[in-house]
Amino acid sequence: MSQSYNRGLIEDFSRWKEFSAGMWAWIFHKFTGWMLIGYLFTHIAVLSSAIAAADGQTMMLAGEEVNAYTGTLQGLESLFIVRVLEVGLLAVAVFHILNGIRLLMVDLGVGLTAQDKSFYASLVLTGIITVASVPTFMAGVGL
Amino acid sequence: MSTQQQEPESQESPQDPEMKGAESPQQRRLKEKQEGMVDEHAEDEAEAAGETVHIKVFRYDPEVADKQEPRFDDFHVPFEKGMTVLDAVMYARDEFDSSLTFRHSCRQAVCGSDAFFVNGSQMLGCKTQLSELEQPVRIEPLPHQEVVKDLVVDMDHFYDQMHAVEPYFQDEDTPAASDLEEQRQTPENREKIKMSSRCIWCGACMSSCNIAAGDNEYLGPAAINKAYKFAMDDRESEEIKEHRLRILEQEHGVWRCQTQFSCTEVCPKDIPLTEHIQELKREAVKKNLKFW
Amino acid sequence: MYEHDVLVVGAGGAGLRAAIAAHEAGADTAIVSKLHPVRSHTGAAEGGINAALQEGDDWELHAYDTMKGSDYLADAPAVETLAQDAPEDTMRLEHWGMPFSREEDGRVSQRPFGGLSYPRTTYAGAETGHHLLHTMYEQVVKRGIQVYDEWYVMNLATTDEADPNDRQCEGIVAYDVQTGKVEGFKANQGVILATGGPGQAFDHTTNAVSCTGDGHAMAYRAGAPLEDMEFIQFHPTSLPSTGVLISEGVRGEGGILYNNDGERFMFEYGYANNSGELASRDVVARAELDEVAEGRGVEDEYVHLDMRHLGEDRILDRLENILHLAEDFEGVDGLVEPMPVKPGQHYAMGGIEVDENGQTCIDGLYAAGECACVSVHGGNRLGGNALPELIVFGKRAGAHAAGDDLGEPEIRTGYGDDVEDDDTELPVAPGASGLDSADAVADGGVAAETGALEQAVERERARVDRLMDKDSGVQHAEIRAKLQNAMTDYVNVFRNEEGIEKALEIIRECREEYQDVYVDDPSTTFNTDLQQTIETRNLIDVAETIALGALVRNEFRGAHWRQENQVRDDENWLKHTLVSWDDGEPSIFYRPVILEGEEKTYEPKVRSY
Amino acid sequence: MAERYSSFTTGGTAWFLQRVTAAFLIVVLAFHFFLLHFVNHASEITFAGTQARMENIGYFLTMVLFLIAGAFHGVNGVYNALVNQGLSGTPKKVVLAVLVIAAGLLIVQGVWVALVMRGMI
Repeated sequence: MSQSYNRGLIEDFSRWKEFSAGMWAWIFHKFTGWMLIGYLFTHIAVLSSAIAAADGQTMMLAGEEVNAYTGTLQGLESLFIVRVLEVGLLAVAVFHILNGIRLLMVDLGVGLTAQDKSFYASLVLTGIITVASVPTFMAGVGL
Repeated sequence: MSTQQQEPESQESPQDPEMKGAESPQQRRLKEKQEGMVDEHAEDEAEAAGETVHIKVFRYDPEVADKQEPRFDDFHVPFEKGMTVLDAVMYARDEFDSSLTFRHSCRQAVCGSDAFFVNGSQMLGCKTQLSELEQPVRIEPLPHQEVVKDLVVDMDHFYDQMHAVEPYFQDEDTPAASDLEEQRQTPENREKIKMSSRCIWCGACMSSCNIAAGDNEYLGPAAINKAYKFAMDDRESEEIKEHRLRILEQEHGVWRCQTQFSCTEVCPKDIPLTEHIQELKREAVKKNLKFW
Repeated sequence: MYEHDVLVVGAGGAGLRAAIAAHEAGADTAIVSKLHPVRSHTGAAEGGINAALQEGDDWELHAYDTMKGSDYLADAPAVETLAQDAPEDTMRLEHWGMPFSREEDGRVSQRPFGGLSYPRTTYAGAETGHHLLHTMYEQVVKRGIQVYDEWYVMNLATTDEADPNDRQCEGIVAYDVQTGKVEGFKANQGVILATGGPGQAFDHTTNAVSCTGDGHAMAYRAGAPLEDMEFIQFHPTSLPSTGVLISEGVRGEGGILYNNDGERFMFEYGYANNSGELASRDVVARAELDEVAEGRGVEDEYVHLDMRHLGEDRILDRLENILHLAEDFEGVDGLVEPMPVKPGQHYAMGGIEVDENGQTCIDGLYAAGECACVSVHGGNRLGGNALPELIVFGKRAGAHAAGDDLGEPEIRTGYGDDVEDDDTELPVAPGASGLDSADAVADGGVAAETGALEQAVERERARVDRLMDKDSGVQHAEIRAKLQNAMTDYVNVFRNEEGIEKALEIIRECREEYQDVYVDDPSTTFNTDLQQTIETRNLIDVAETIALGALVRNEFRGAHWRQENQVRDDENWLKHTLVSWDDGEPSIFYRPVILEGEEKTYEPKVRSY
Repeated sequence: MAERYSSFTTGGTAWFLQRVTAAFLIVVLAFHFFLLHFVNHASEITFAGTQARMENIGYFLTMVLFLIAGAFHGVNGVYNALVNQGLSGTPKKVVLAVLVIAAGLLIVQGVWVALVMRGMI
């Protein structure tokens, strides 16, 4: 062949309007997965304050002296933004779990013809669970 | 990419009798039958209906100066009941621009030549009714394949992937005539491979697959489906089935499938591609578990 | 320049089978095709493969049925070869993995078909051709046979001795559609044409857009006669707008044909009082056209095929495919409304004259499949007999070209002492226009004695240059449409002398207009404009031979009906019509039909079912 | 075609493990969330409370397994996402190495923290 025209990968993303349910499910699953693995690293990092705490290190929290672990965690928890992020994390995790269940079903060959419906169901359920959890997550945070 | 618009071409039906030969086959046929009896009847009707379809067709030619930069051309094609996307581009080619290039042959969805990207989805031009599409109808070559010219894409990679799964019975080439006793196959087993055997190699699935777009080595839905047809056929022995699974369970085999279902959705032959790929994944795992 | 032992032109059923056979016989084989093999029109065949497989059936019965179906215009040695070889070749397909439909005991299913005395049609759903094509392509891939796909073969390179029987085919000249380069392909042992049918000579056809009779035209111009070209089968139920085939199965299940007045015309007007809709294809096709001519057609064009009364369950169970076809190609829902149908050109019984080994009168030139005429179909092809022809004669042509000894053929080819000349007065002189055989755009003759291939390549390159350089004139689409209309108007199901002569005149006009043809698309990349322009020239040649055959054969036999003489005339017409190009001045001659088989003679009987 | 065979990997095993860990993670993640946001509110977590939970050997082992499964599932997911995008050749090997090391470090760090919480270090 003399020449040809390669339209490149960009077209893939410029066509998002044409994506179907399965494609969105894949994108959301991947996106939430990236966030969860990112969070896992952060989480372990935060929990590592336990090492300091075991060494007897302390810090000041709300005028009291507490150990490093308790202080770090409770300090973070007292921040409004952290609470909001936690709700976000819940949403991300719940979607990843629900869609993950959907994917496991697909892997087992169950309900393949309803794959789009189950994706929508995952989205709706994620929304409901997230909203329902807000009071618990926001409880006691100083605004 | 540029989407330079061209002036809409004339959509008038040629009135000059000498131009008769250049009308759409359908319109012409209608007209012919009127001849001798009610000569003007058909024309009146066509005019009364007066409907045209607006199509926007992707144009590119590496050699022609004003087509080197890809663009869309607009055509207004007289609409007839039952008209398909392929009919429309054929009309545009025969009437307006003979350089409009696309593959087509059987016009009945078995040769698989004319898979296009129509209004954002892969479909066969010949089996897509214009009446079901929103206008203007945007017709592009299949995404994720290099464009040779206009709607023609390079299919070589697709064929390479199809060939990569060893798509043929592995038995002896030519048993002697006396050994040609037929192999038995249950109707159930035949039914199991029925859908997979309907593939017409149009490439719509591969083009719709996000993973195949990113990972050039991925075998792709069509090739895996082809392998499924053989792997599930009881006429081949267990050893050959294992050999097939070994081809499929490479890193760029079945595992790359992310169950997005886009292949299953666009397949013009309604082959449950995702289901077949998933079944092969389970078969491969089962085979590996045996050795644990 | 490419070089192989055996070159197969066309990659449908016959071409793939020939390539496999030649490869197995040890020849370095290559396939050159204008389409990728899986795009070939064999894939559209629905029915099945006739083969006497079962106990109780016999190849002799198959041969008898075929002779009878052909209206005694088939050559017995060819028919017997077909019937004898079909079972083994069908079983070989089964061993290659073809997914035949199966019985409960796991054996290949066989079903009854029109004109058969035993249910001997093996099938794979309603997609037998699709599976046949793909199974054989798989075997070609397995054997690593070289395929030059999307190479359009423009002409043959043949030496130019005065007598075609002395000529030798050295190779082919092909055009790479993707790049536009013209190259020679040398064939050390033989060229096998397997280019399929010439359906595009007609306006309304079930054939693919690529069925342009390229092989017919190339062999014809090289000197091999075309045989029985007037015998064209018209299928009674094709969709009016596209020509897509609606299987005979609909009528088999009980579908009914109605005219515009809602009358069941097959009975109402006595076209077939016994079998009604299930009368043979030619009878039903003629009845439909009669209705339209009498003013009882729907929209003065077609009739209705109604299957609604069969009930949704039965339709979905057995005719689901038909619902999709009507919906996809005609926008009609067969469950709620009747489907429009009309006769469409379906199959050409005639073709390039070959013997049982697939060889033409030109040394090294073979033909197989629909483009060839062995002849096994004679005046009318039986359903289910096209696919076995592909595999049986495709294999024989391939094996013979590669040097296998298949024995002396009984069928003779080319002009010889066993032929009879025709003296029909023609309305216009057929053949080359602006007779200059060196003229590349006009009518290419054959090349000189030596270096035929090099010369042919030069000539074709000049032809391409000339078509490309010209920048005004007539476009092929216009000529093609005019030709197709003339054929459908005058050489269709109903034929009379006046009409056929009119057609010949229009074909002549097309030839003259073709002198002024030009290609608008200046590109060398995938220039389908150029390819179709060259195809149109082939269509003109083929259409002319069809019209010539139809003009001279003044009788009603098989699919060929003549107003002037509506009976089968065994006295005068138990002979094949042959048209040869003779360097641009076509001549017509006849060769007697061979009715003597191995052990018996097939005496012509009345063809009634 | 032949070169394809040379690249045999344990793609099937990884795929299978991804599913097994997924099933495990669904259960444990739900438990974890429930325990630390609904039973014990995150804002009330103290070092002492954590130590008390970690005293339970079952809980401790579950958490370690949870970490290992999560790390594998996450890192394998990331790797797959990159391969799906066409990552190949040397960059692919580098990415794989980086991911394996990162996951290793994460697990080592996590187990160390868990042991500290349990008071074993």
